[in-house]
Amino acid sequence: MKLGIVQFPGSNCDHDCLHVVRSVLQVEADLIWHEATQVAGYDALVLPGGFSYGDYLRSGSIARFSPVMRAVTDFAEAGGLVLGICNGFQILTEAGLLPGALLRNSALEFRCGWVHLRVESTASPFMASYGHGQVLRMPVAHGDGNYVADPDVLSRMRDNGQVTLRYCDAEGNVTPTANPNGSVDNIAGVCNESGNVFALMPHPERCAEPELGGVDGLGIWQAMVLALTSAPLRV
Amino acid sequence: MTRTDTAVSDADLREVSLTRSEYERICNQLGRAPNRVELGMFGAMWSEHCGYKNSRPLLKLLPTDGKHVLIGAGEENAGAVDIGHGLAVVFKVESHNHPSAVEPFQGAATGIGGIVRDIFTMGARPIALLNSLRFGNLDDARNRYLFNGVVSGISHYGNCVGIPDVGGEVNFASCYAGNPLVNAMCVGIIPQEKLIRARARGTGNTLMLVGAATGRDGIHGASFASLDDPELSHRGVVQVGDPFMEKLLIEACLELGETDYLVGLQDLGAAGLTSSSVEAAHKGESGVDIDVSRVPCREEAMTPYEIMLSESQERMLAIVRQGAEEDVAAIFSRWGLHSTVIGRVTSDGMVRVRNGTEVAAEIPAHLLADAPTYVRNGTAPDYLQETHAFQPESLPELQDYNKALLALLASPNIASKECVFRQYDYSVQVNTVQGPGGDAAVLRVKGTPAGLAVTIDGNGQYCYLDPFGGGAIAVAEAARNLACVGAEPLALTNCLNFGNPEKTDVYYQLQGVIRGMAAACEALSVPVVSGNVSLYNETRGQPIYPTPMVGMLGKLESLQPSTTLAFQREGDIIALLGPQTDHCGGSEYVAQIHGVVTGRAPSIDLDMEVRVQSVCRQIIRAGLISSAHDCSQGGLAVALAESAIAGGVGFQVDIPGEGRVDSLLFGEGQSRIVVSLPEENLAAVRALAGDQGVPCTVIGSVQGDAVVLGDKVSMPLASAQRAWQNGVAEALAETG
Amino acid sequence: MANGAQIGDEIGFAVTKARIYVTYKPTVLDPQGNAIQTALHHLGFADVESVRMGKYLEVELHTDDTSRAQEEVEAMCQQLLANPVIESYRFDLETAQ
Amino acid sequence: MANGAQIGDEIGFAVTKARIYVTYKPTVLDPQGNAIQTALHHLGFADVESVRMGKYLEVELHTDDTSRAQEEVEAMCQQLLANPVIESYRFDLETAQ
Ligand SMILES: Nc1ncnc2c1ncn2[C@@H]1O[C@H](COP(=O)(O)OP(=O)(O)O)[C@@H](O)[C@H]1O
Ligand SMILES: [Mg+2]
Repeated sequence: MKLGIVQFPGSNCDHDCLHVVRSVLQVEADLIWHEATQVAGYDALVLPGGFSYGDYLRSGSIARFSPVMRAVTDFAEAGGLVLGICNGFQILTEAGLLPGALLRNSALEFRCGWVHLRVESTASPFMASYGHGQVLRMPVAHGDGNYVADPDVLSRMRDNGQVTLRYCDAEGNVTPTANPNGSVDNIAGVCNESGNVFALMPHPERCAEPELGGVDGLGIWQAMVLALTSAPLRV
Repeated sequence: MTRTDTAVSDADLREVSLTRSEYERICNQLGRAPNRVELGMFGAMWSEHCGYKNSRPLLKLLPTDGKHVLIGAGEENAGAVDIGHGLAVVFKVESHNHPSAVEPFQGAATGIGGIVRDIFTMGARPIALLNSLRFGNLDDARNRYLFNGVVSGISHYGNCVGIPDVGGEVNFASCYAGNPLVNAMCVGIIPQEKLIRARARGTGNTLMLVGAATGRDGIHGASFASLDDPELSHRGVVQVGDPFMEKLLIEACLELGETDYLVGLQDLGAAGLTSSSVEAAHKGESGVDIDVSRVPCREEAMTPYEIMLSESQERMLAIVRQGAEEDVAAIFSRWGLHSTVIGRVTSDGMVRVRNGTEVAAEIPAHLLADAPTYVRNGTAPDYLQETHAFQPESLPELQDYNKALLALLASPNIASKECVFRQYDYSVQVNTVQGPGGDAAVLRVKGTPAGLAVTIDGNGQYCYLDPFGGGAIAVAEAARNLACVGAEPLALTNCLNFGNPEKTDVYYQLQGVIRGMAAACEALSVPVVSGNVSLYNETRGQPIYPTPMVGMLGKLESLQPSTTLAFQREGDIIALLGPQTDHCGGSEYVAQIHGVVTGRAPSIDLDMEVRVQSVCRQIIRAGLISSAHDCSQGGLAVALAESAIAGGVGFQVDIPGEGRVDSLLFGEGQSRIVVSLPEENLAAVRALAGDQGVPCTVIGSVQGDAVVLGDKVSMPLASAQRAWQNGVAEALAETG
Repeated sequence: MANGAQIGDEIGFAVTKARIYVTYKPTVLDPQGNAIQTALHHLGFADVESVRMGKYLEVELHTDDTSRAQEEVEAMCQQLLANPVIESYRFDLETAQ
Repeated sequence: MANGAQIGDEIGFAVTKARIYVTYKPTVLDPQGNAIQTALHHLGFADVESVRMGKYLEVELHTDDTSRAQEEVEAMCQQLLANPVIESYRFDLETAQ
């Protein structure tokens, strides 16, 4: 089994993801250069956090045109697992692989810190390690995490169980004060209709080892590996 | 050789910030009058910023040797220390005060860019940023604008390049109103054998310029930093940073460091191509021949003078093996970077600048590199008589200690800085074990059991009241902060922010502070491996407080057991390590509650300091204590409250010591650390402290949800928490 | 257009709309413009010679006194909307009853 | 104005300059605009009724074929410069010889 972590110019969580997959999960992984035109040989793909192309126009807007994104799109359409984290989330929405868009945080400031998340749906394979309603604790670090989508799109997403994670307080209550960025409905993570493309603003790679203050992110990585072991999705 | 003084006017000299006698010295050494390009190059290299004219003789007082030192102060772009496991840590602090005063966002952002380049130019991967900031008081709209702009500029640049900003400090005092301080520190890590030097060696090797195209940015930036009141004069030197380009440069240069194509690498900072080529040639004991017509320019018709002095950001000079140019260009180009061959290494020791076929400048590198130095006479500032005469007894007794504690907790100097550091990505790179908010940040070192601790500290108020003592305290406090997380200090970097050194009282301050720092470095066995000097920090003739910032690196053999400042559990005993004093001079309490900055700064017994720190490290390593936090601004009462707030649990403490209660509670006596521990460990802690002659006084216990200090202070923890948490936000929300 | 249709809609209220453009001075590096230019080239827009990026603000003022509005907007730009050290600005006004 | 003077300066080169305005759709909340509005009120500009903030781009195209430029800029906006989920755009063109 091998995971591919896409490296865009300006990615800066690429090595963090590589570290977690290799050293914590003990699973093989490579960086995939953004100019690659195919992703054959990888069982799942990760679009890591960072500031691809400086995020100079809109976050993720230039990276979505990287040559590799065509291959990522084909991979996703064939049912391959694609995980987007932070900037990866922004790139996936810009590329139309996930609905909605991510605007400037409502406080107009970058926000770094720990947040609580409630698991809203376990429909996606990425959520298989968690229970419905479970409260997770993860770090966030972003300036553009304010999720928006048209009302009809949102209601379709809710019906399909695509709203995967929402910001909440330590007890699991979804409140405005628990929302770090102004996201509609406190949305922190969403997946596509078939559940194989999933992205979130928080950083599961930053909470996969106890010395870093928590391990609640590990479940996402483990679920990915589990899904690949039980039903290989190689395309 | 005859020389006529009329060849160059006073105005010409002013433009390049050279004195008439310096000009004469240049003519004599050169054996002729310099042309305009050459004069500009001398002006930049002999500026305070590049040439350390006033500070170099004083910097020699600082100890620079130590068993961990791999590259010492002044040798390279940054110092390097051995942290074991075959690894070196490279670190340095730098100021960007003057640009930030006119364009806070971009000024601070480009400051980050500059210090980061100093680190990866040595081949090291930058793994942490810290920053130390000073502003005027937040009741003024301009100061709020500067504060917000600087913080968001740091956030913008640091986050984009993916280096965690794990610590720093922010303080406010009216002397910084026209002249904020923006000091940034960067820490990098590298296998020792891969350290890259900034040297031009090997005749025939090639100079390649990579990164941003050159514009007319910041011409005279280096000399700009040597003038007071920059706001009025050199507005044009402010630049826009490009963190994306910087990120590409980091990755490409680190990749290049893995090859054997590189001979040397040097960033372009102050004085741009001039300083980088001169330093590379001088340190490599060779010469360089540069053709400015090959330098890619962003603007039309740039002259050799402008190209040599431009301070355009995000550029690097690579000295590469002859024949490897195409391979090097290919690495850069994969990262989307443009590189150009601009010259070669020569053997004649000359810095030769060509513009196509014409020679635009030709100067021996050592002449440019060896700026004249000035040893001046310092005289004690007049104000010291008055401040030293101050009698703390003259202060009115406090009526309401609760109110005073709440006011201190809410004062922007003491209150939580979370509203600042939550704008910095402090967890990227997955090494952050303790982020901002504690006494020191702790990072793991992947692949080893070891940890690194880093901090940056300075107290201008103390240095103003007592330059020597304040200098010593700056070093001692940084080391104490490391001790509180159990780390052994290895080395320090520093940034000396002062007024105009040509004034005798400012020179006195500079001299005193450096001597004090040196004394503390000796006592604590912490050498200085790098630093930066920022002089001429004045507004309308008024200097800032003498403000040295000390950035210190420490090592933890193991991340376990780990200690923070937070009280851990009810029932723990609270003890004070170190002597209790009733001194309140120079304290935040006197400044905030009584509105005066006066008295003597706290005194420091360096010998006691060393032993207190050693005991603190020992009891942390032995796993005996639950928390440790040093007493600094706000004294014992504030230290206790901060530990309680962080732990979410209250305390009951009897005020230790004798004397005035306000001084006992809020005085800033040095060498004190508040620890909490399970009662059963008390005997062991006492024994270890006793062995080293360190007082260890049980003062109370962790309990309940109230803050209780004798019969003077009693309040719900929630009230203390609220005051402390919202202090800065409330000060910012003021409109005025 | 966003807001465009709203001018003069509020009957009885005099509104002056300012359209303000803030850009870096021509000599100042524009990293965003450069990144966008590169991206446009990659997308095949080979004709693109230069891209500069700036801010665009639409400010509605409750006044029909154009010369007063002119002064106010000028002051806003100088005090808040642009930093004359690196940016320049221009604006146009449109008054509707 | 930034770059303004350069149009047509390059003799013999035909340049079309596009001025592109990208703004949030009216339904999308504009927190930046709101923050600026608050700041302007604090500064004493009590007249300010609303502020919307957007992006302003100046793109120079190496062509004098306006209808071709029109098509190209339209395509740039659709593909890259605006995100149709949240933004709308408009632009004007100016051709100089
Ligand atoms: N206050 C100081 N203490 C120790 N070393 C210093 C100090 N100031 C400057 N240095 C050292 O002098 C050298 C030149 O510094 P600087 O001119 O700031 O370098 P750069 O050109 O890389 O910015 C560096 O090695 C730096 O660490
Ligand atoms: Mg340097």
